[in-house]
Amino acid sequence: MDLHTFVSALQEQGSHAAEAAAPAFSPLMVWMVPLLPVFGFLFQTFIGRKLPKPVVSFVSCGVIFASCVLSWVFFFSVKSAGQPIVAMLGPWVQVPGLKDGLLSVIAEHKLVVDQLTCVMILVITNIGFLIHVYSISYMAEEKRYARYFSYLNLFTGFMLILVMASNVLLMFVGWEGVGLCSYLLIGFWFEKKENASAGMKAFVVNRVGDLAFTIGALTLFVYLGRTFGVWTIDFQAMKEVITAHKDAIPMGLSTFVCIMLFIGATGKSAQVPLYVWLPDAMAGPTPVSALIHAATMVTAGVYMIARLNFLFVLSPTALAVVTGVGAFTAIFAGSIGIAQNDIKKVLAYSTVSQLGFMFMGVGVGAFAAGVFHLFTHAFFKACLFLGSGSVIHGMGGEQDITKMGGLKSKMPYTYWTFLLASLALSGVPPLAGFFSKDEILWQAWSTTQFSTTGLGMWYGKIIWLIGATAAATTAFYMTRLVIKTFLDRPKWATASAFSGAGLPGGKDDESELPQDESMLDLGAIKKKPKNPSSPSNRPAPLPGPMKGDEPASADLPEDESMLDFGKIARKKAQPPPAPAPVPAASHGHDEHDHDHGHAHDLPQDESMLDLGRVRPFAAAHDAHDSHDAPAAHDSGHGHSDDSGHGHGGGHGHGEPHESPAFMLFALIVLAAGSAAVGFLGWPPALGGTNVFEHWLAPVVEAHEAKAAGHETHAKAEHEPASEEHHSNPMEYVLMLVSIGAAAGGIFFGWIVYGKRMGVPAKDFTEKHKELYELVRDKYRIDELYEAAVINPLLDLNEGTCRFDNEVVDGAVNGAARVGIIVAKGTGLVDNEVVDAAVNGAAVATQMVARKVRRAQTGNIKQYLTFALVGGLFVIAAFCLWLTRTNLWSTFTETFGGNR
Amino acid sequence: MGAAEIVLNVVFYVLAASAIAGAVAVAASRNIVRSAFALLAVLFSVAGLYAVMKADFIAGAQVLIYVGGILVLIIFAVMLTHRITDVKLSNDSTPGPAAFCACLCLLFSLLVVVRYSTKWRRDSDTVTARAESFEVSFKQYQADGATGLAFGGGAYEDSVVVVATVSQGPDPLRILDQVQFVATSGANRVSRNFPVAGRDAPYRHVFEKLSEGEWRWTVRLLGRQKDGKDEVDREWEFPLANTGFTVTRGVTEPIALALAGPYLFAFEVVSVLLLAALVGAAFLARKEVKDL
Amino acid sequence: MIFSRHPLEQMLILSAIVFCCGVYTILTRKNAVSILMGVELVLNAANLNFVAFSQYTRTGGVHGNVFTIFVILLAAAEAAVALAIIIGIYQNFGRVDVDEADGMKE
Amino acid sequence: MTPIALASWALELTGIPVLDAFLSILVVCFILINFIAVYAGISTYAERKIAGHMQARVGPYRIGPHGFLVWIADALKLMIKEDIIATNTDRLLFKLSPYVVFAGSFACWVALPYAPNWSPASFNIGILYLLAVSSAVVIGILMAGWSSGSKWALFGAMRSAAQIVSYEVPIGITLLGMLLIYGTLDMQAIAASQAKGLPFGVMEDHYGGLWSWGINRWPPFTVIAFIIYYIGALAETNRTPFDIPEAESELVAGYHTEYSGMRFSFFFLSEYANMFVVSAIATTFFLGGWLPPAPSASGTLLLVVGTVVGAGVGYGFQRRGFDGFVGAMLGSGIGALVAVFAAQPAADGAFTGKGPQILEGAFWFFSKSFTLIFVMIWLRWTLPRYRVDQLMDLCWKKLTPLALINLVAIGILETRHEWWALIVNHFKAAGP
Repeated sequence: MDLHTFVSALQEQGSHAAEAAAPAFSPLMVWMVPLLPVFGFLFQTFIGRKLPKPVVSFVSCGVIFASCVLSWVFFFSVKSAGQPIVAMLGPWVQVPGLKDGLLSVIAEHKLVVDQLTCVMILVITNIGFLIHVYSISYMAEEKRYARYFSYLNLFTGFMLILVMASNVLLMFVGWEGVGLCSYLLIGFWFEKKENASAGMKAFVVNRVGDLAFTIGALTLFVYLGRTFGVWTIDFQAMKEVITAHKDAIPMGLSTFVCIMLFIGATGKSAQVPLYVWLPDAMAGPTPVSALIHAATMVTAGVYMIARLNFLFVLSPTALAVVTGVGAFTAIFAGSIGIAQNDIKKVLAYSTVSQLGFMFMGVGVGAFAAGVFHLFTHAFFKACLFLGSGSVIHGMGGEQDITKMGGLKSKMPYTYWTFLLASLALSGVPPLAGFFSKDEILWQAWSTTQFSTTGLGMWYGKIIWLIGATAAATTAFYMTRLVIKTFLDRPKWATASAFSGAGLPGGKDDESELPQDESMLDLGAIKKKPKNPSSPSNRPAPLPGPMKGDEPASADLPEDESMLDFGKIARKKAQPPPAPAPVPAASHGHDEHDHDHGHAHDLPQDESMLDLGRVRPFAAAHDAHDSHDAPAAHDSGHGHSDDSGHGHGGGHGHGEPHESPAFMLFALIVLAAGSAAVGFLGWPPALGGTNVFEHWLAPVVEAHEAKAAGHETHAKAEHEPASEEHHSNPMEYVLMLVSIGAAAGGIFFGWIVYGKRMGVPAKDFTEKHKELYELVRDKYRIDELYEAAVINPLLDLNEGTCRFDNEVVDGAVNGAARVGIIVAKGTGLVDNEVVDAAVNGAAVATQMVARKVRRAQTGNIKQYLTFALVGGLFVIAAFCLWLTRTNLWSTFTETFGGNR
Repeated sequence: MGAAEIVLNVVFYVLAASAIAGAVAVAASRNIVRSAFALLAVLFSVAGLYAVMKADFIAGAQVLIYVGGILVLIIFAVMLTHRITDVKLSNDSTPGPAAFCACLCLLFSLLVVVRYSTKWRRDSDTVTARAESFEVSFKQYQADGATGLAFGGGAYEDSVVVVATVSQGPDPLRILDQVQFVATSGANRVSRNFPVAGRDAPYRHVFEKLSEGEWRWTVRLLGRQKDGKDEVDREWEFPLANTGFTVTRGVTEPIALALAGPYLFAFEVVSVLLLAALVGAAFLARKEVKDL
Repeated sequence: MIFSRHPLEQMLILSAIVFCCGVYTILTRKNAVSILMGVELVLNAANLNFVAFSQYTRTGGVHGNVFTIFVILLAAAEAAVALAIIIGIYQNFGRVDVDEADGMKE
Repeated sequence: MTPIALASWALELTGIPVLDAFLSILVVCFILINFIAVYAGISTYAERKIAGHMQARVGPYRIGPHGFLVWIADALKLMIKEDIIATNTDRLLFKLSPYVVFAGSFACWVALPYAPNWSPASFNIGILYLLAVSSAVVIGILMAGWSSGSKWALFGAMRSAAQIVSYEVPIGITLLGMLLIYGTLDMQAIAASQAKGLPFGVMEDHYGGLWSWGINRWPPFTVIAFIIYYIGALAETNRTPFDIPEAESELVAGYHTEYSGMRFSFFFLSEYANMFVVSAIATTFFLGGWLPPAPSASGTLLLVVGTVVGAGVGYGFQRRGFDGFVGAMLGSGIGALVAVFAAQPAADGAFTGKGPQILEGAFWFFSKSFTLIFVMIWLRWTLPRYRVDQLMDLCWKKLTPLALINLVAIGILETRHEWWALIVNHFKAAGP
């Protein structure tokens, strides 16, 4: 098949795909949604760095806003048409000859925007836009401003590609892309070793998950190709094949593939076996945690399972595994969340547990409920993270809730939005959390999914029980968090604790300094001579007051390019001021001087403390978790590795203050969203029509419903045709129980921390010392992994290395010795027999040569003449032979005969 | 002969003259630099001859490699091997009469061989086709009308001469009115009608300006057939098997296909040889070659 | 018009003449570079023959032309090596006279 | 309908077909030579004016408005000047060499694609003919250098010959790379094939305007090819950084020291003629020959608007460190980007080069070539001169290897379908 037919078959196939779907939009318009953030990224990385901050922020937010507008447009078009939008650019991987000689297009540059994708892209772009706006002011002081926004844009771009991809390969591109961006953003302040290692940890753990994902996807691809002859990884095509041959696919294979894909999802969405990276991911800036580790990336696993629902439906055992892991994660993470003192760690564990809920929802077959919880969770968890960011911003980098308290009066807006979001999270009825969580619990209870498997009917009931307790624990630790941060008596006044220059990359704050630090702390030192030239001190366009001493960046190198290290070296030449006796004063000043948190820049005493924290054998394996440092050391101050930086406020001023307008705007919108969005999923039991479930029906419902329900759905917009569980009494009971769980959790939390000022908590920790230690140190999972996985690997390679030296080398040397002996033997034979024959031949040739040599006259002209004459004779002979003419007869004919 | 042929002939003779003049100058000129630049004239005229023979790629290659490469090398060699001072460079030779006579007789023998051994003017072989009572004998010639064009062979220029005779056996029923020769190559089709001539009178026609490609011949006899009283117009068409010819323009594509096809191995070997020559020449011509 | 023979024949005659000039140069010249020029003439004559036969008798296919291409390539290689040797001789013998460079004599 | 055919159809001078054929060829060549002469004159004037303005002086101002007629004055001066032939020269070769040099560069002019399928003589071995004929210039230079008898002229000739011959290698290889993409030697076909297709071979049947030009076909590699070709072209015409032969300090005036008057003007003429030929080949291969920068009229409008807006914005933000030129570049870039997608021509709207579009095609071809010539002139007054060894080192150690890598890269990219087939067949399962 030559090139031309090959290309024409390709084009004609491409055109078929385009006509099938309603060509409402030109493919490039749809591709603009994911590509605009990527262009934003390119702009930032290449041009943005040299531009002033307002331009950078305008471009990056503008790009996301454009994507947001486009996604709203697509949402309305999909809503009205009911048909998914297909944007096909052209074939991507085409393989000739796979299918009986014909050209089979494995993967295409194709984006599909159906109902599920609409939900996701709306979440990503809207919440993304709000977080971009939020981080404008949050990162205002950041030196590498453009780099941050470029990574954020790139992340949004990849996330959009992930959700809009029409085939597994393109989704995997997005999958890996978001993993990359999360690595980049977690390790954003890479000067501190912990952040860099946290980033690496996140990436490695994700890769483990992705390995499983790839294995699953590839086995599915090869199996479908081999047995049904359909070589494709396009979701729609796979769905048709699988639903068509539902019973032909053996249970073993579908279970294996689903479990592999689920492991991939656990890696990405931080479920029990592979969740360890999410708490450490808090090392990144807070808006990043909000966007990536709360709203979008971590939900990729849930989206994938929702997208591949036709596959998961095949194997109830796999769904059972998914539900089990989800439930266990929910309760497990929830329990850890209770004992955490760092505000972001609490939220991180709460995210893990809520993801557990989503997996539970998806596991029991209620894909719509799982996605709905994802949808609502994105709103209030993002609001919580941004709230915590604004708290940290206000408190000048302080993240330890035991050091906060009484911020209600200081930061009213943040308080009210934080409270609203935490109530939504804990599942208080009118707010969003209640509807989504309750729906999942009800589906778990009433599911008939596992009746066929060995587990029987009660499995669903157990899952519901675990879910309810998890909901209660969620309510409890959220209340604990709210009380300790906002309502408790202000602890920050006494400790004059929080550090000043919370510049990103700033040094470890005073938090691990001994308690009796004098008032003359770093924060007190105010004005540092402004360096007129440095661009970063140009009046920040944002209203946020640029109070406090200009961050050490003033005398930092102008361009924020990677060249900083070089300049640092020169800078070190400048002798640090003489170590003043009183550590506070000069220590304070000098501390400002150093930049990029190089420990060795610090005065002696500070670095001393670092060593203490670094574990003796920390270097080799990947990022150990700093807070699993020996318990004695971090005595109760819950040191977190990004304390001391992580907020852009940079004000060393004593009083925590309300955050600037941009942050509040994002907080308020998200809080309002988390309140209002719940009504989308108003359950039929309470008389509403579950709009969200209907909306996802075409994508998610099992195929037969889809075929039948699709038309009816399009026609009868709201008439509840297929309501099977209309007002089943048990549903009301469960609803009451879940409200009770939420209320109980809040009440219990209020009793322990509000009314009795955390006293019962203290004596509980005294009484069960080691239990508290265990929970606070996250059941020492990291040490478990280290002991169970990393160290054995190290020992293994030592073992193989030793084996190699002794055994293998031994064998080789032995063989060599045998070879030498054999060689000696053959050498003897060779000398006597062979040489004799050769010498004889040489003598013979010499005699002949002596005779012939005389012909060699050395005169080139003679040689040429001889050659020419010889040549002529040869040609003549050849001609005669060729024509076999009789010489004599031609001679007579030419000269005698007629001319 | 059209204007184009005449121009081509004039150009051929001019180039031939310059080639021979150059060759003689190279052989006989006293000043070696003069003979070098005479070689320039020879090379250019040979390139021109290739162009006349419609071998355009070879003409280009010839100029590019010979003039651009080899001649520049020769001139450099000439300049490097003669002390710059004397412009008039001796180019002494051993002008013995023996060499001259040898070459003359060589030339003579070559001319004899050319004149007698090759019969270029082979007549075209004929193809006869029979159908019902008709018999067509068919011949095709090159543009000059004398040299036979082998069936399936290539035409020199883009025009071909056809000579055919149509004879009819004793058959009262069919009367022949017209004879038509049709040449088809893919989409384009060229045809020529002849009124019926005498029994063995030849039909002769020159087809001009044929486009590139493979051409096939078919003969169509138009006539009337009598069945019963009335006469019905009939048409007999029979394609002449394994006849036809090819018209090609330029020689680049055939060479490329040959180089990439049967001659691929040779092509690679030549590239290796060129590399060896390059390295060898550089090594030999380096400055301190004292110990050679 | 003058010979009015088949164009192929005209080409053959022309190449024969150039061939003989080349041979004559080779035989009579003492200067190595002139010999090289003679060789170039001979090669060109041969090429002319190849192309003439290939173009005018189309039944043979394109072997003649391809062979010419190879001859041109090899002529380039040969010229390079020959001139390198000549320069070598010049540096050793001071002159490029062929008769004197008979060091290889027995 | 090449001009020669046109001319022979129109001219029935002598009635004898043979003479008519020759005469028509003669007429076309006569027109072309005059065009070259005028062009060369004007370009000398342009060079002196540009050089002047670049060095903040005015350049020739006296003859004609703004000194526009100075080149006629120069030509007349050269004609009237006494024609000295030194005694020690080899008279025949001395007289012959300017004509050989001029013949070399004039022959190239015949094959350039001035307008859509309109060039004085279109060959189907276009670029091979151009490379071949331009090597005749080397012989002419050697002849001139040798025959003028003086040591300086000889050294100048040998140096410039060595330079031209060695720079033909990188040029040859880069053009070979581009030929892999176009697949044809015919210059007209090459220019025409740059109308469709986007970079990286995406969407071949999309009118891409300037995005489907040669230079954008495989962005990293074709751009490098263009740069290498341009540097090689500078060396080929002995200009600017590589004008050692005319290096006044060392070799007086290189191979044409002994020449004066009309003969010298021939060398001067052929230098400028060569400049145009070389930049014309560059435009045909890399900048889309006679193709307009935007697929259709509205596209060109978008491009222009983009440039103006870009320039305006750049100028507007002057204070913030933006700069008009950068703005214009960005604007035109975005304009071109949008033009490609937004301004797809109707089925018959694309630029086919029939009827009046021939003039438009010629306009685009000449404007691109003159821009490249402007850059050559611009370079002349900015870059210092290369030493001979640096020159050779640049050619053999830097340009040629880079060009080879480029060639291999383009080769692999162009055969990407085969690579895909190779890889996947490896995994090909038995399958039903």
